Amino acid sequence: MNLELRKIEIKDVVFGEETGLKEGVLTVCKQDIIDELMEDVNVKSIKVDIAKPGEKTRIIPVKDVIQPRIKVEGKGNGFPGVTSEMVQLGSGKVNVLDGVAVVTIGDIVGFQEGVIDMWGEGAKWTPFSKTLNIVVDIEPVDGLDPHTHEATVRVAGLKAAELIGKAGKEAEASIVDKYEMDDIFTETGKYPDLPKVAYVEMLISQGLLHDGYIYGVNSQKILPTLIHPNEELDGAVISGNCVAACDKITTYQHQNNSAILDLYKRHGKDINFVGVILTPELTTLEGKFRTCDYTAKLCRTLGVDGVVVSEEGYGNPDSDLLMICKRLEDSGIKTVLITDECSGWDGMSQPLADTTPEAVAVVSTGNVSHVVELEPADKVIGSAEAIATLAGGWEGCLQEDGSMVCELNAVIGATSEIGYHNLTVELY
Amino acid sequence: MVKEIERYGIPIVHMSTITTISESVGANRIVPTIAIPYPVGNPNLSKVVEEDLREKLVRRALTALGTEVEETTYF
Amino acid sequence: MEQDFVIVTNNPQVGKDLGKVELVDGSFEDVLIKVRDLVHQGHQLISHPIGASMRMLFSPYRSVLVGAERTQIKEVYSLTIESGIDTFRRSTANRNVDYVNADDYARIDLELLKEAIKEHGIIQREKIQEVQ
Amino acid sequence: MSYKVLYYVNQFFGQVGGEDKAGMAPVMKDEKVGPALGFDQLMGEEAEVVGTIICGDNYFNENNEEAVKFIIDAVSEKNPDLVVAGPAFNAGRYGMACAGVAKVVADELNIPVITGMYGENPGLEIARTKSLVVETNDSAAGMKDALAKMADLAKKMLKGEKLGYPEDEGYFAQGKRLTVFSDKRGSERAVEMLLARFKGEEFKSELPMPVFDRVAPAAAIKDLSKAKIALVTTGGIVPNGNPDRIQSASAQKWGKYNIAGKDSLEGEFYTIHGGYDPVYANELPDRVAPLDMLRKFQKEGLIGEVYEYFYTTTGTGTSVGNAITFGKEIGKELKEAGVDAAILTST
Repeated sequence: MNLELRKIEIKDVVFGEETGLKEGVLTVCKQDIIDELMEDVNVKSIKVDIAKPGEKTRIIPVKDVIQPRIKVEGKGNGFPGVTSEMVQLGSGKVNVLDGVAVVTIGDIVGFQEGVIDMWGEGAKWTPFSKTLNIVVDIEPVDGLDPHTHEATVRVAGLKAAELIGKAGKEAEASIVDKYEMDDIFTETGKYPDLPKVAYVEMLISQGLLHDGYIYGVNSQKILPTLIHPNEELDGAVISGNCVAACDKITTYQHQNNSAILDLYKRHGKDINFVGVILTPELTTLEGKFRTCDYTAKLCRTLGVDGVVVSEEGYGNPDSDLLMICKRLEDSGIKTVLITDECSGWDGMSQPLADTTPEAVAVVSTGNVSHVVELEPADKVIGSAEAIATLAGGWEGCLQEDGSMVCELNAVIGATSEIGYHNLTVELY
Repeated sequence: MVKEIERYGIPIVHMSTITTISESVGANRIVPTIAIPYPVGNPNLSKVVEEDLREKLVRRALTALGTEVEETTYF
Repeated sequence: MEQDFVIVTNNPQVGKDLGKVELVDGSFEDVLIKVRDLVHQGHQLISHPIGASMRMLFSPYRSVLVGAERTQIKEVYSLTIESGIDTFRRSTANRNVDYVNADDYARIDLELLKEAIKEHGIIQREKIQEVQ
Repeated sequence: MSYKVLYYVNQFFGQVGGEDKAGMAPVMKDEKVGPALGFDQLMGEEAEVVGTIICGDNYFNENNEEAVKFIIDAVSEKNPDLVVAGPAFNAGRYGMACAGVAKVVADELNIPVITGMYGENPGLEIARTKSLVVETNDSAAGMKDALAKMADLAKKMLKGEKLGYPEDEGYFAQGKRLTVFSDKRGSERAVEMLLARFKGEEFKSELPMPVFDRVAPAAAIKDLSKAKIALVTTGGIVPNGNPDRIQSASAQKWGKYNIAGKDSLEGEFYTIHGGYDPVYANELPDRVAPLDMLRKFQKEGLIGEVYEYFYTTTGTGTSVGNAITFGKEIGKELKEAGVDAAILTST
C-alpha cells in the first residue's frame, strides 16, 4: 500500500461567511457545519466555537478529537463504513489540515470527564492544548436512548471533520509524509536480515461508551484482526469511548497513531514492520483468554521477532495486557508494553492491577492518579456541571480562588497508552 | 514469610490454595490445599470424610518436611 | 437453555428479566466481596470484577457475572477477584463515590452488564457446538 | 541562617552502654553525642545539631507507645528542620527503631528524616518509605563514609534541592513513583526499548515488576518422630476477642499464642482475616491451622512434638516489606526455640 499524508500547515482558524483556506488561515463557516449536522433528525442543536493555544479556555467534557482531512487522490473520503460507503483504505493522497483538531463535546452521561485546558499548567498535561481546536457541541433531541445518543454525537463529530477537511482540497502541502509498505513476503525479501516486528493495539470493547470501531464494525464483535498500518492512518479505526479520558485513544490519535508512526520510521532501517493487530479488550474472562491466545497466535503466524503492545484504559484491560505479554514472551517473542499506571496520589502504591514476571520491558506513560492543579478559566466551552463532577471527587479539591485539583485521569490524552504524549514515571 | 523462615535453615512446608502465589513467594515445599476459606478442610463433606481428607493433607505436609528437595516441589 | 449464571449486583436497575440476581444491599466493594466469597466456594468468575477506566471505579453500582453452580475452584478466578478488590481499594482511596450521577452509573452499568451476558452467551454456544 | 537538626541514637552510639543498657528509656541531651558530633562538623555553617535523643533499642521496640510519645514531645519542643537517626548499619533492632522514628516524625510531625542502613537491615522496608535512607556498610567501621553521605544529602534536603537518582546519590529508592515529562514520547521510547532488546543492549523498564529472590531448600527432617514442629498461619486465626488487635488486612504485626495442652483450636480461636468468608474457619479454626491433626500425629508418634507457640498474622494486602519482617522475626524465635520444621498455612 502507498499512502501520502500531505500536511498543510494551518497558522490560524477564524469564523467567516464561507469555509475556506487562504495563506495558512482556515476560515470556518459556522452555519455550514450547523446545517450539515442538523440534517440528522436526532440532533437538536449544534454550537461551534474555537479554542486556540494560550487562551484561558477550558473545554469539557470532551467526547472525541478528530483531525480534518480530505482525500485528493484515491478512494475513501470520510470514514468508510461509518459516514461514507465502504472502500478499502490505506492508499492514495490525503490533504491534512495540520495543527487543527475538531473537538466534540456533549455529555451522554453526567459523569463524563475529559478536560482540555488551552493555557497554563493544564496545557502541559494534554497534547490537545497545542492544536487549534474547533469545538463542536452536540445536543441531541430529548428522549434518545443512550446508544443512539452516543452514535449521534460520534457520527456528528466525524461529519464535521469531513466538512472542514474539504477546505484543504486545493491547498499546497508543506510536508509530505509517504507511507509505503508492500505485502509481508515482498518486504521480507527486501529486508531479509531485519527483525520482524508487529504492533498490537488493544481497544476497549465492552459496550456503551466503551467501544471502538474498525470500518464501522464494533470491535467487540471481532476476533483479533490484522490490519495494514496505512489503513489506520487513513481513518479505518475510530473511537466510541466516552470514559477513560486520559488513556482512551481518540480518533485523532488513531489517525496519527504514534506507535505506528514511530515503528514506520524504523521500517527498512532497523526493523521490518509487518503490520498492526487490533485486539479487543473484552469483559468476560473466557473472552479475554480467547483474544489473548488469538493475538499471540497471530504474532507467531507472522513469524515476528518482536512486538510492541499498547493498552487502552485502566483496570480490567491490565489483565489482557499482561496475558498477551506472557504468551508472547513464552513463545520467544521480545515484547515491549506501553501502559499507564495507578500508583496513588503519593506514587507509593503497586502501579498495575496485575503483574507478571515476563513483563520485563514496559514503558509507563504516567500515573493516572497524579494530582494536578488547574487555574480558573476565563472561558468554559461545554458544561459547568461537568466541571462540578470533575471537581467533586474529594473534599477540598475545589479551592477558594476557584482553582481546582484533579487527577490526570480527567485530562484528555494525558497518559495516552499508544505513547502519544511525553509523560513518564521515575522511581525515587 | 516462608522464605525468611527457611533462611534460618528450618525446613518449611507451605500449605496453600493459590499455589502460583506460593511459588512466587519462594516456597520450596508446597502442599496444594482445598479452598481459600478452608484450606485444610471441606465443610461440604460429611464429618468423617472431611476428617479423612484433613488427615491426608497434614500427613502430606509432614512427608514434605521429611523429603529432600532441590527446587519447588509439590506434594 | 438453562441459565448458567448469576448476576451479583447492587444496581437497582438490574431486573430479574436478565437472569438470576443476587442482590447485594451495599456498596461497590460489598459486591466485590460477595463475588469473592462465591468464587472461593467454587463459582466460576464469568465477567471481570472491575471496569476499564478509573471513572467506572467511582460508580456507586457494579454488576458482576458468576457461575450459577459450584463447579471448581480455579486459581485464576481467585487471583482476578483478589486483584480486583485490591485495585478498587487503591484507586478509590482518596476519592468519593460519585452519587450525584448515580442514575447514569446505574444505566451504564446495566448496559455493560447486558453486553457481558451477550459475550458470555456467545462463548457458551460455541462450547455446546463443540460437544455436538 | 543555620538550620536546626535533631539527632537520634541508641544506647550504644549514645555512649551509655551495651546490651545491658538496651532497656533504657529515652533521654534528651542538649549536647551532640556520638555520631551527632561528627555529623554536626560535616554540616559546618549550614546546620547545627541542637540535641541528641538517646533510647535503648529494646525499650523502643518493647515500649513503642511510650517511646513514640517521647519522640513526638521532644521533636515538637526542639522544632528542628530535619531529624537524623542512626546510621544503624546492619543492627536489626536499632534499624527498626530508626524506622520507627522516621515513621512518627514524617507522619505525625511532617518533618523530613534521614537515616542510614545496610541493605539487609529489617528496618529498611519501613524506613525507606518514610525517610531518606543512605546505603551504608554492614558495620560501624563504615561510620565515616556513612556520615559524609548523610551530611551531603541532608544539605540538599534542607535547601530543598532536587535529589538525583537513588543509584547515583547512594540512597535507597523510596518507592515513590513520580510522573514527569520525558524528552521523548512514549511510543518512541517503546520502539527504542525493543531495538535495545534485539541488539542485546541494556535497557531500563519504566515499570519494573516485583522480583522475588529464592532461598535454597533447607535439609529435610531425618527423623520426624523426634522433630519439634511449629504451626504458623497467615489465615488470621487468633484467640477469641483478638487480644493483640491484629489487623484484618494489611497486617502491621503478628501474634503468638500458647497452645500447650490444647488438642485443637476449636471454640477458643476464630479468624479476623478480611480476605475470605469467615464462616467455615470460625466453625473449626483447625480447617485453617490444623492443630488437631498435628496432635493426632503426635499421639501416634509420627512426630515428636508440636512447638508450644502457634504463630499467626493476616496475609491479605500485607506489604512485602512487612511479610519479610514478620518472617525474619518469627524465624528467629523458632530457631532460638530449637524448632526443627514448620508448617505454614495460607488461605
